Amino acid sequence: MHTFRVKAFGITKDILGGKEMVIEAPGVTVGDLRAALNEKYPKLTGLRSLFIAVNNSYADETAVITDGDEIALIPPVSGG
Amino acid sequence: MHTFRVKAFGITKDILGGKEMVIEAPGVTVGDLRAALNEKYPKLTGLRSLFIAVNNSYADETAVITDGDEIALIPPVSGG
Amino acid sequence: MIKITEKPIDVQKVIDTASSLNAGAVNVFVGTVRNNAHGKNVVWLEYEAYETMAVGEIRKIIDDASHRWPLLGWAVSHRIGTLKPGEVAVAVAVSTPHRKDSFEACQYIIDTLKVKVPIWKKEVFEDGEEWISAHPAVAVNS
Amino acid sequence: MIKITEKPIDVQKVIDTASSLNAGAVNVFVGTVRNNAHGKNVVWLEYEAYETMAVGEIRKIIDDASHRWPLLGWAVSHRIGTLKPGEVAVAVAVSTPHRKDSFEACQYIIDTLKVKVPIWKKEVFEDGEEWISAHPAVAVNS
Repeated sequence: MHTFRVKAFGITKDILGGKEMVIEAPGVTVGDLRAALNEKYPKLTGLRSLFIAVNNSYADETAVITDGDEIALIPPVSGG
Repeated sequence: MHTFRVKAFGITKDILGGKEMVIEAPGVTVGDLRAALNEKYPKLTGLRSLFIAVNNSYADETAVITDGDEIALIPPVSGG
Repeated sequence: MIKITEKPIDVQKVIDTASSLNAGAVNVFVGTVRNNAHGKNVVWLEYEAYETMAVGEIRKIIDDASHRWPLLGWAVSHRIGTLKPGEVAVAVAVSTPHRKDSFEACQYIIDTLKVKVPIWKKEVFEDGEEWISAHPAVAVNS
Repeated sequence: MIKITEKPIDVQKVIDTASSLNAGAVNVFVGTVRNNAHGKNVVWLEYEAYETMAVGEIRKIIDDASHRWPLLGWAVSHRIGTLKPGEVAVAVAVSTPHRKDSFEACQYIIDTLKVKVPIWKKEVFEDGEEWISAHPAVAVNS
Protein backbone atom coordinates (compact mmCIF):
# COMPACT_ATOMS: atom_id res chain seq x y z
CA MET A 1 0.00 0.00 0.00
CA HIS A 2 1.08 3.57 -0.72
CA THR A 3 0.43 6.45 1.60
CA PHE A 4 -0.72 9.88 0.35
CA ARG A 5 -1.23 13.11 2.22
CA VAL A 6 -4.21 14.84 0.67
CA LYS A 7 -5.40 18.45 1.09
CA ALA A 8 -9.17 18.92 1.08
CA PHE A 9 -11.07 22.09 0.18
CA GLY A 10 -14.67 23.23 0.17
CA ILE A 11 -17.18 20.44 0.63
CA THR A 12 -14.46 17.77 0.53
CA LYS A 13 -13.09 19.20 3.77
CA ASP A 14 -16.49 18.45 5.34
CA ILE A 15 -16.68 14.96 3.77
CA LEU A 16 -13.17 13.93 4.79
CA GLY A 17 -13.52 15.62 8.17
CA GLY A 18 -10.40 17.72 7.95
CA LYS A 19 -8.16 20.00 5.88
CA GLU A 20 -5.53 17.33 5.35
CA MET A 21 -5.90 13.55 5.55
CA VAL A 22 -3.64 10.57 5.00
CA ILE A 23 -5.02 8.04 2.50
CA GLU A 24 -3.74 4.58 1.63
CA ALA A 25 -4.08 3.27 -1.90
CA PRO A 26 -2.86 0.11 -3.65
CA GLY A 27 -1.39 2.02 -6.64
CA VAL A 28 0.43 5.26 -7.37
CA THR A 29 -1.70 6.92 -10.05
CA VAL A 30 -4.31 9.62 -9.52
CA GLY A 31 -6.91 7.02 -10.56
CA ASP A 32 -5.73 4.65 -7.83
CA LEU A 33 -5.95 7.41 -5.25
CA ARG A 34 -9.44 8.39 -6.47
CA ALA A 35 -10.66 4.78 -6.13
CA ALA A 36 -9.34 4.57 -2.58
CA LEU A 37 -10.93 7.90 -1.69
CA ASN A 38 -14.30 6.90 -3.15
CA GLU A 39 -14.25 3.66 -1.18
CA LYS A 40 -13.38 5.33 2.10
CA TYR A 41 -15.65 8.39 1.57
CA PRO A 42 -18.60 7.33 -0.64
CA LYS A 43 -20.12 10.82 -0.40
CA LEU A 44 -17.38 12.02 -2.78
CA THR A 45 -19.14 10.16 -5.60
CA GLY A 46 -22.24 12.33 -5.10
CA LEU A 47 -20.38 15.50 -6.09
CA ARG A 48 -21.03 17.15 -9.42
CA SER A 49 -17.32 16.73 -10.18
CA LEU A 50 -14.10 16.04 -8.34
CA PHE A 51 -10.71 16.88 -9.76
CA ILE A 52 -7.43 15.94 -8.19
CA ALA A 53 -4.58 18.41 -8.37
CA VAL A 54 -0.94 17.37 -8.19
CA ASN A 55 1.59 20.10 -7.48
CA ASN A 56 -0.94 22.88 -8.06
CA SER A 57 -2.18 21.67 -11.46
CA TYR A 58 -5.17 19.60 -12.51
CA ALA A 59 -3.95 16.02 -13.02
CA ASP A 60 -5.11 13.22 -15.34
CA GLU A 61 -6.22 9.88 -13.92
CA THR A 62 -3.09 8.21 -15.28
CA ALA A 63 -0.66 10.70 -13.72
CA VAL A 64 1.81 9.04 -11.33
CA ILE A 65 2.13 10.56 -7.89
CA THR A 66 5.63 10.55 -6.43
CA ASP A 67 6.95 11.27 -2.96
CA GLY A 68 6.77 14.89 -1.99
CA ASP A 69 4.04 15.77 -4.51
CA GLU A 70 1.36 18.09 -3.17
CA ILE A 71 -2.05 16.48 -3.68
CA ALA A 72 -5.37 18.33 -3.37
CA LEU A 73 -9.05 17.54 -3.87
CA ILE A 74 -10.87 20.08 -6.05
CA PRO A 75 -14.66 19.82 -5.79
CA PRO A 76 -16.74 22.04 -8.15
CA VAL A 77 -15.29 25.53 -7.94
CA SER A 78 -17.54 28.52 -7.27
CA GLY A 79 -15.36 31.60 -7.08
CA GLY A 80 -16.26 35.06 -8.29
CA MET B 1 -36.83 85.51 -45.09
CA HIS B 2 -36.85 83.87 -41.68
CA THR B 3 -34.20 84.44 -39.07
CA PHE B 4 -32.76 81.60 -36.99
CA ARG B 5 -30.33 81.69 -34.11
CA VAL B 6 -28.09 78.61 -34.39
CA LYS B 7 -25.70 77.08 -31.81
CA ALA B 8 -22.53 75.60 -33.25
CA PHE B 9 -20.37 72.87 -31.68
CA GLY B 10 -17.10 71.15 -32.46
CA ILE B 11 -15.82 71.81 -35.94
CA THR B 12 -18.96 73.75 -36.93
CA LYS B 13 -17.96 76.38 -34.38
CA ASP B 14 -14.73 76.84 -36.35
CA ILE B 15 -16.52 76.84 -39.72
CA LEU B 16 -19.19 79.35 -38.67
CA GLY B 17 -16.67 81.40 -36.73
CA GLY B 18 -18.57 81.46 -33.46
CA LYS B 19 -20.62 79.58 -30.85
CA GLU B 20 -23.89 81.12 -31.94
CA MET B 21 -24.78 82.70 -35.31
CA VAL B 22 -27.88 84.22 -36.86
CA ILE B 23 -28.86 82.65 -40.19
CA GLU B 24 -31.48 83.78 -42.69
CA ALA B 25 -33.40 81.18 -44.69
CA PRO B 26 -36.32 81.41 -47.14
CA GLY B 27 -38.32 78.62 -45.41
CA VAL B 28 -39.04 77.32 -41.91
CA THR B 29 -38.07 73.65 -42.10
CA VAL B 30 -34.82 72.08 -40.97
CA GLY B 31 -34.13 71.35 -44.64
CA ASP B 32 -34.55 75.04 -45.54
CA LEU B 33 -32.16 76.02 -42.78
CA ARG B 34 -29.63 73.37 -43.90
CA ALA B 35 -29.71 74.70 -47.49
CA ALA B 36 -29.08 78.25 -46.30
CA LEU B 37 -26.24 77.09 -44.05
CA ASN B 38 -24.59 75.09 -46.84
CA GLU B 39 -24.77 78.08 -49.15
CA LYS B 40 -23.28 80.49 -46.64
CA TYR B 41 -20.70 78.01 -45.27
CA PRO B 42 -19.77 75.54 -48.06
CA LYS B 43 -17.24 73.81 -45.80
CA LEU B 44 -20.19 72.26 -43.92
CA THR B 45 -20.82 70.01 -46.94
CA GLY B 46 -17.35 68.48 -46.50
CA LEU B 47 -18.24 67.01 -43.11
CA ARG B 48 -18.81 63.29 -42.70
CA SER B 49 -22.31 64.13 -41.41
CA LEU B 50 -24.21 67.08 -40.04
CA PHE B 51 -27.34 66.71 -37.97
CA ILE B 52 -29.50 69.56 -36.84
CA ALA B 53 -31.05 69.39 -33.39
CA VAL B 54 -34.21 71.23 -32.46
CA ASN B 55 -34.97 71.60 -28.76
CA ASN B 56 -32.26 69.11 -27.77
CA SER B 57 -33.37 66.30 -30.08
CA TYR B 58 -32.20 65.21 -33.53
CA ALA B 59 -34.66 66.66 -36.07
CA ASP B 60 -35.82 65.42 -39.49
CA GLU B 61 -35.37 67.59 -42.59
CA THR B 62 -39.12 68.22 -42.74
CA ALA B 63 -39.44 69.38 -39.13
CA VAL B 64 -40.80 72.91 -38.84
CA ILE B 65 -38.86 75.34 -36.69
CA THR B 66 -40.92 77.78 -34.70
CA ASP B 67 -40.03 80.89 -32.75
CA GLY B 68 -38.16 80.16 -29.55
CA ASP B 69 -36.93 76.74 -30.66
CA GLU B 70 -33.34 75.98 -29.71
CA ILE B 71 -31.39 75.02 -32.84
CA ALA B 72 -27.96 73.39 -32.82
CA LEU B 73 -25.54 72.00 -35.39
CA ILE B 74 -24.29 68.50 -34.58
CA PRO B 75 -21.21 67.50 -36.59
CA PRO B 76 -19.95 63.89 -36.21
CA VAL B 77 -19.82 63.15 -32.49
CA SER B 78 -16.67 61.72 -30.91
CA GLY B 79 -17.30 61.40 -27.20
CA GLY B 80 -16.01 58.66 -24.95
CA MET C 1 -26.52 59.55 -12.22
CA ILE C 2 -25.73 61.33 -15.48
CA LYS C 3 -22.91 63.81 -15.21
CA ILE C 4 -21.08 66.05 -17.69
CA THR C 5 -18.28 67.65 -15.76
CA GLU C 6 -15.08 69.66 -16.08
CA LYS C 7 -13.73 68.04 -12.91
CA PRO C 8 -11.76 64.77 -12.83
CA ILE C 9 -14.07 61.74 -12.78
CA ASP C 10 -14.14 59.76 -9.55
CA VAL C 11 -14.46 56.21 -10.94
CA GLN C 12 -15.04 54.70 -7.51
CA LYS C 13 -18.01 57.03 -7.03
CA VAL C 14 -19.43 56.01 -10.42
CA ILE C 15 -19.15 52.35 -9.36
CA ASP C 16 -20.68 53.00 -5.95
CA THR C 17 -23.59 54.87 -7.54
CA ALA C 18 -24.29 51.96 -9.89
CA SER C 19 -24.00 49.26 -7.22
CA SER C 20 -26.97 47.55 -5.64
CA LEU C 21 -27.42 45.07 -2.80
CA ASN C 22 -29.55 42.93 -5.13
CA ALA C 23 -26.85 42.81 -7.79
CA GLY C 24 -24.16 40.19 -8.15
CA ALA C 25 -22.34 41.92 -10.98
CA VAL C 26 -21.07 45.37 -11.80
CA ASN C 27 -19.45 46.10 -15.14
CA VAL C 28 -17.51 49.28 -15.57
CA PHE C 29 -16.05 50.85 -18.68
CA VAL C 30 -13.44 53.55 -18.30
CA GLY C 31 -12.34 55.48 -21.38
CA THR C 32 -8.95 57.09 -20.97
CA VAL C 33 -6.90 59.47 -23.10
CA ARG C 34 -4.24 57.61 -25.05
CA ASN C 35 -0.81 59.15 -25.42
CA ASN C 36 -0.84 58.43 -29.15
CA ALA C 37 -3.21 58.39 -32.13
CA HIS C 38 -2.52 57.71 -35.82
CA GLY C 39 1.15 57.25 -34.91
CA LYS C 40 1.46 60.75 -33.44
CA ASN C 41 1.94 61.86 -29.84
CA VAL C 42 -1.17 63.34 -28.28
CA VAL C 43 -0.31 66.38 -26.16
CA TRP C 44 -3.84 66.89 -24.89
CA LEU C 45 -7.49 66.52 -25.86
CA GLU C 46 -10.23 69.11 -25.81
CA TYR C 47 -13.71 67.77 -25.07
CA GLU C 48 -16.79 69.84 -25.73
CA ALA C 49 -20.43 68.93 -25.10
CA TYR C 50 -23.85 70.27 -25.97
CA GLU C 51 -24.67 69.64 -22.35
CA THR C 52 -28.47 69.77 -22.15
CA MET C 53 -28.87 67.55 -25.23
CA ALA C 54 -26.04 65.22 -24.14
CA VAL C 55 -27.77 64.55 -20.83
CA GLY C 56 -31.05 63.91 -22.66
CA GLU C 57 -29.46 61.52 -25.16
CA ILE C 58 -27.68 59.59 -22.39
CA ARG C 59 -31.01 59.30 -20.59
CA LYS C 60 -32.60 57.80 -23.72
CA ILE C 61 -29.76 55.26 -23.97
CA ILE C 62 -30.20 54.27 -20.32
CA ASP C 63 -33.97 53.93 -20.85
CA ASP C 64 -33.36 51.66 -23.84
CA ALA C 65 -30.82 49.59 -21.88
CA SER C 66 -33.25 49.28 -18.97
CA HIS C 67 -35.80 47.71 -21.30
CA ARG C 68 -33.29 45.21 -22.66
CA TRP C 69 -31.41 44.19 -19.51
CA PRO C 70 -32.40 43.97 -15.83
CA LEU C 71 -30.42 47.00 -14.68
CA LEU C 72 -30.38 47.41 -10.92
CA GLY C 73 -28.18 50.49 -10.94
CA TRP C 74 -26.21 52.60 -13.39
CA ALA C 75 -24.10 55.73 -13.67
CA VAL C 76 -22.55 57.63 -16.57
CA SER C 77 -20.00 60.39 -16.15
CA HIS C 78 -18.32 62.22 -19.04
CA ARG C 79 -15.58 64.77 -18.66
CA ILE C 80 -15.24 67.91 -20.80
CA GLY C 81 -12.49 70.50 -21.12
CA THR C 82 -8.78 69.83 -21.42
CA LEU C 83 -7.58 66.27 -20.73
CA LYS C 84 -4.04 64.94 -20.72
CA PRO C 85 -2.99 61.35 -21.60
CA GLY C 86 -3.97 58.90 -18.88
CA GLU C 87 -6.92 60.96 -17.65
CA VAL C 88 -10.42 59.49 -17.56
CA ALA C 89 -12.73 60.87 -20.26
CA VAL C 90 -15.77 58.70 -19.55
CA ALA C 91 -16.92 56.14 -17.01
CA VAL C 92 -19.98 53.93 -17.39
CA ALA C 93 -21.09 51.47 -14.71
CA VAL C 94 -24.10 49.17 -14.53
CA SER C 95 -25.15 46.52 -12.07
CA THR C 96 -27.31 43.50 -12.82
CA PRO C 97 -28.19 40.28 -10.97
CA HIS C 98 -25.84 38.21 -13.19
CA ARG C 99 -22.63 39.02 -14.97
CA LYS C 100 -23.42 38.40 -18.65
CA ASP C 101 -26.09 41.11 -18.60
CA SER C 102 -23.70 43.57 -16.98
CA PHE C 103 -21.17 43.18 -19.80
CA GLU C 104 -23.81 43.46 -22.53
CA ALA C 105 -25.58 46.47 -21.03
CA CYS C 106 -22.38 48.38 -20.32
CA GLN C 107 -21.08 47.76 -23.84
CA TYR C 108 -24.40 48.82 -25.36
CA ILE C 109 -24.35 52.06 -23.39
CA ILE C 110 -20.80 53.08 -24.31
CA ASP C 111 -21.18 51.95 -27.95
CA THR C 112 -24.39 53.98 -28.34
CA LEU C 113 -23.00 56.95 -26.42
CA LYS C 114 -20.17 57.15 -28.93
CA VAL C 115 -22.52 57.47 -31.91
CA LYS C 116 -25.45 59.42 -30.47
CA VAL C 117 -24.38 61.77 -27.71
CA PRO C 118 -23.34 65.30 -28.76
CA ILE C 119 -19.83 65.37 -27.36
CA TRP C 120 -16.80 66.19 -29.48
CA LYS C 121 -13.10 65.81 -29.02
CA LYS C 122 -10.22 67.59 -30.65
CA GLU C 123 -6.82 65.93 -30.55
CA VAL C 124 -3.97 68.34 -30.09
CA PHE C 125 -0.64 67.05 -31.43
CA GLU C 126 2.76 68.67 -31.31
CA ASP C 127 2.27 69.94 -34.87
CA GLY C 128 -1.44 70.62 -35.16
CA GLU C 129 -4.93 69.71 -34.03
CA GLU C 130 -7.94 67.86 -35.38
CA TRP C 131 -11.63 67.42 -34.55
CA ILE C 132 -11.98 63.62 -34.45
CA SER C 133 -14.17 61.96 -37.10
CA ALA C 134 -15.35 65.30 -38.50
CA HIS C 135 -14.30 64.56 -42.08
CA PRO C 136 -14.56 61.43 -44.20
CA ALA C 137 -11.55 59.16 -43.64
CA VAL C 138 -8.78 59.93 -46.11
CA ALA C 139 -6.90 56.97 -47.56
CA VAL C 140 -3.26 56.98 -46.48
CA ASN C 141 -1.85 56.99 -50.00
CA SER C 142 -4.24 59.43 -51.62
CA MET D 1 -1.27 41.87 -10.06
CA ILE D 2 -2.89 38.66 -8.86
CA LYS D 3 -4.14 38.84 -5.31
CA ILE D 4 -6.06 36.46 -3.05
CA THR D 5 -6.80 38.40 0.11
CA GLU D 6 -8.83 38.42 3.31
CA LYS D 7 -8.92 42.21 3.26
CA PRO D 8 -11.60 44.27 1.47
CA ILE D 9 -10.77 44.76 -2.21
CA ASP D 10 -9.81 48.28 -3.25
CA VAL D 11 -11.46 48.42 -6.69
CA GLN D 12 -9.83 51.75 -7.56
CA LYS D 13 -6.42 50.20 -6.94
CA VAL D 14 -7.29 47.24 -9.18
CA ILE D 15 -8.25 49.72 -11.93
CA ASP D 16 -5.13 51.82 -11.42
CA THR D 17 -2.93 48.72 -11.60
CA ALA D 18 -4.53 47.67 -14.90
CA SER D 19 -4.39 51.12 -16.49
CA SER D 20 -1.80 52.15 -19.07
CA LEU D 21 -0.91 55.39 -20.80
CA ASN D 22 -1.07 53.55 -24.13
CA ALA D 23 -4.60 52.28 -23.45
CA GLY D 24 -7.82 53.97 -24.41
CA ALA D 25 -10.08 51.48 -22.66
CA VAL D 26 -10.31 49.83 -19.28
CA ASN D 27 -12.99 47.27 -18.57
CA VAL D 28 -13.67 46.27 -15.01
CA PHE D 29 -15.82 43.50 -13.62
CA VAL D 30 -16.79 43.63 -9.98
CA GLY D 31 -18.52 40.61 -8.45
CA THR D 32 -20.48 41.47 -5.34
CA VAL D 33 -22.33 39.40 -2.76
CA ARG D 34 -26.06 39.41 -3.44
CA ASN D 35 -28.45 39.65 -0.53
CA ASN D 36 -30.50 36.77 -1.92
CA ALA D 37 -30.09 33.45 -3.72
CA HIS D 38 -32.68 30.84 -4.74
CA GLY D 39 -35.33 33.05 -3.11
CA LYS D 40 -33.65 32.97 0.30
CA ASN D 41 -31.88 35.73 2.21
CA VAL D 42 -28.12 35.39 2.26
CA VAL D 43 -26.73 36.23 5.68
CA TRP D 44 -23.11 35.91 4.67
CA LEU D 45 -20.78 33.98 2.35
CA GLU D 46 -17.65 32.04 3.20
CA TYR D 47 -14.97 32.01 0.50
CA GLU D 48 -12.10 29.56 0.61
CA ALA D 49 -9.20 29.24 -1.82
CA TYR D 50 -6.41 26.79 -2.55
CA GLU D 51 -4.21 29.82 -2.74
CA THR D 52 -1.02 28.64 -4.46
CA MET D 53 -2.97 26.81 -7.16
CA ALA D 54 -5.52 29.63 -7.51
CA VAL D 55 -2.74 32.12 -8.24
CA GLY D 56 -1.23 29.71 -10.78
CA GLU D 57 -4.56 29.10 -12.54
CA ILE D 58 -5.30 32.84 -12.71
CA ARG D 59 -1.85 33.35 -14.22
CA LYS D 60 -2.64 30.75 -16.92
CA ILE D 61 -5.91 32.55 -17.71
CA ILE D 62 -4.11 35.89 -18.03
CA ASP D 63 -1.47 34.27 -20.26
CA ASP D 64 -4.22 32.88 -22.51
CA ALA D 65 -6.00 36.25 -22.61
CA SER D 66 -2.72 38.00 -23.46
CA HIS D 67 -2.38 35.80 -26.51
CA ARG D 68 -5.92 36.52 -27.68
CA TRP D 69 -6.22 40.25 -26.97
CA PRO D 70 -3.71 43.12 -26.88
CA LEU D 71 -3.67 43.52 -23.09
CA LEU D 72 -1.72 46.56 -21.96
CA GLY D 73 -2.45 46.04 -18.28
CA TRP D 74 -4.48 43.78 -16.03
CA ALA D 75 -5.24 43.00 -12.40
CA VAL D 76 -7.26 40.31 -10.64
CA SER D 77 -8.13 40.43 -6.97
CA HIS D 78 -10.25 37.82 -5.19
CA ARG D 79 -11.36 38.03 -1.62
CA ILE D 80 -11.60 35.07 0.76
CA GLY D 81 -13.08 34.68 4.24
CA THR D 82 -16.44 35.97 5.43
CA LEU D 83 -18.28 38.41 3.15
CA LYS D 84 -21.58 40.18 3.77
CA PRO D 85 -24.08 41.24 1.08
CA GLY D 86 -22.82 44.20 -0.93
CA GLU D 87 -19.14 43.40 -0.37
CA VAL D 88 -16.81 42.88 -3.32
CA ALA D 89 -15.80 39.23 -3.85
CA VAL D 90 -13.77 39.66 -7.02
CA ALA D 91 -12.50 42.48 -9.22
CA VAL D 92 -10.98 41.99 -12.68
CA ALA D 93 -9.63 44.89 -14.74
CA VAL D 94 -7.92 44.94 -18.12
CA SER D 95 -6.78 47.75 -20.37
CA THR D 96 -6.46 47.59 -24.15
CA PRO D 97 -5.96 50.16 -26.92
CA HIS D 98 -9.63 49.94 -27.97
CA ARG D 99 -12.81 49.19 -26.08
CA LYS D 100 -14.20 46.06 -27.75
CA ASP D 101 -11.11 44.08 -26.77
CA SER D 102 -11.37 45.29 -23.18
CA PHE D 103 -14.91 43.92 -22.86
CA GLU D 104 -14.05 40.59 -24.48
CA ALA D 105 -10.85 40.03 -22.51
CA CYS D 106 -12.41 40.95 -19.16
CA GLN D 107 -15.39 38.68 -19.78
CA TYR D 108 -13.10 35.82 -20.82
CA ILE D 109 -11.06 36.18 -17.65
CA ILE D 110 -14.02 36.21 -15.24
CA ASP D 111 -15.88 33.44 -17.14
CA THR D 112 -12.80 31.21 -17.08
CA LEU D 113 -11.94 32.09 -13.49
CA LYS D 114 -15.36 30.86 -12.45
CA VAL D 115 -14.83 27.39 -13.96
CA LYS D 116 -11.11 26.82 -13.45
CA VAL D 117 -9.79 28.58 -10.37
CA PRO D 118 -9.90 26.60 -7.09
CA ILE D 119 -12.00 28.95 -4.99
CA TRP D 120 -15.19 27.88 -3.25
CA LYS D 121 -18.07 29.68 -1.67
CA LYS D 122 -20.55 28.56 0.92
CA GLU D 123 -23.80 30.49 1.21
CA VAL D 124 -25.03 30.86 4.74
CA PHE D 125 -28.79 31.39 5.01
CA GLU D 126 -30.91 31.99 8.08
CA ASP D 127 -31.80 28.29 8.16
CA GLY D 128 -28.73 26.52 6.85
CA GLU D 129 -25.69 26.64 4.61
CA GLU D 130 -24.57 25.21 1.30
CA TRP D 131 -21.36 24.86 -0.72
CA ILE D 132 -22.35 26.36 -4.09
CA SER D 133 -22.48 24.03 -7.11
CA ALA D 134 -21.06 21.09 -5.16
CA HIS D 135 -23.90 18.71 -6.00
CA PRO D 136 -25.81 18.08 -9.21
CA ALA D 137 -28.75 20.49 -9.54
CA VAL D 138 -31.90 19.02 -8.03
CA ALA D 139 -35.16 19.60 -9.91
CA VAL D 140 -37.51 21.80 -7.90
CA ASN D 141 -40.37 19.28 -7.83
CA SER D 142 -38.37 16.11 -7.25
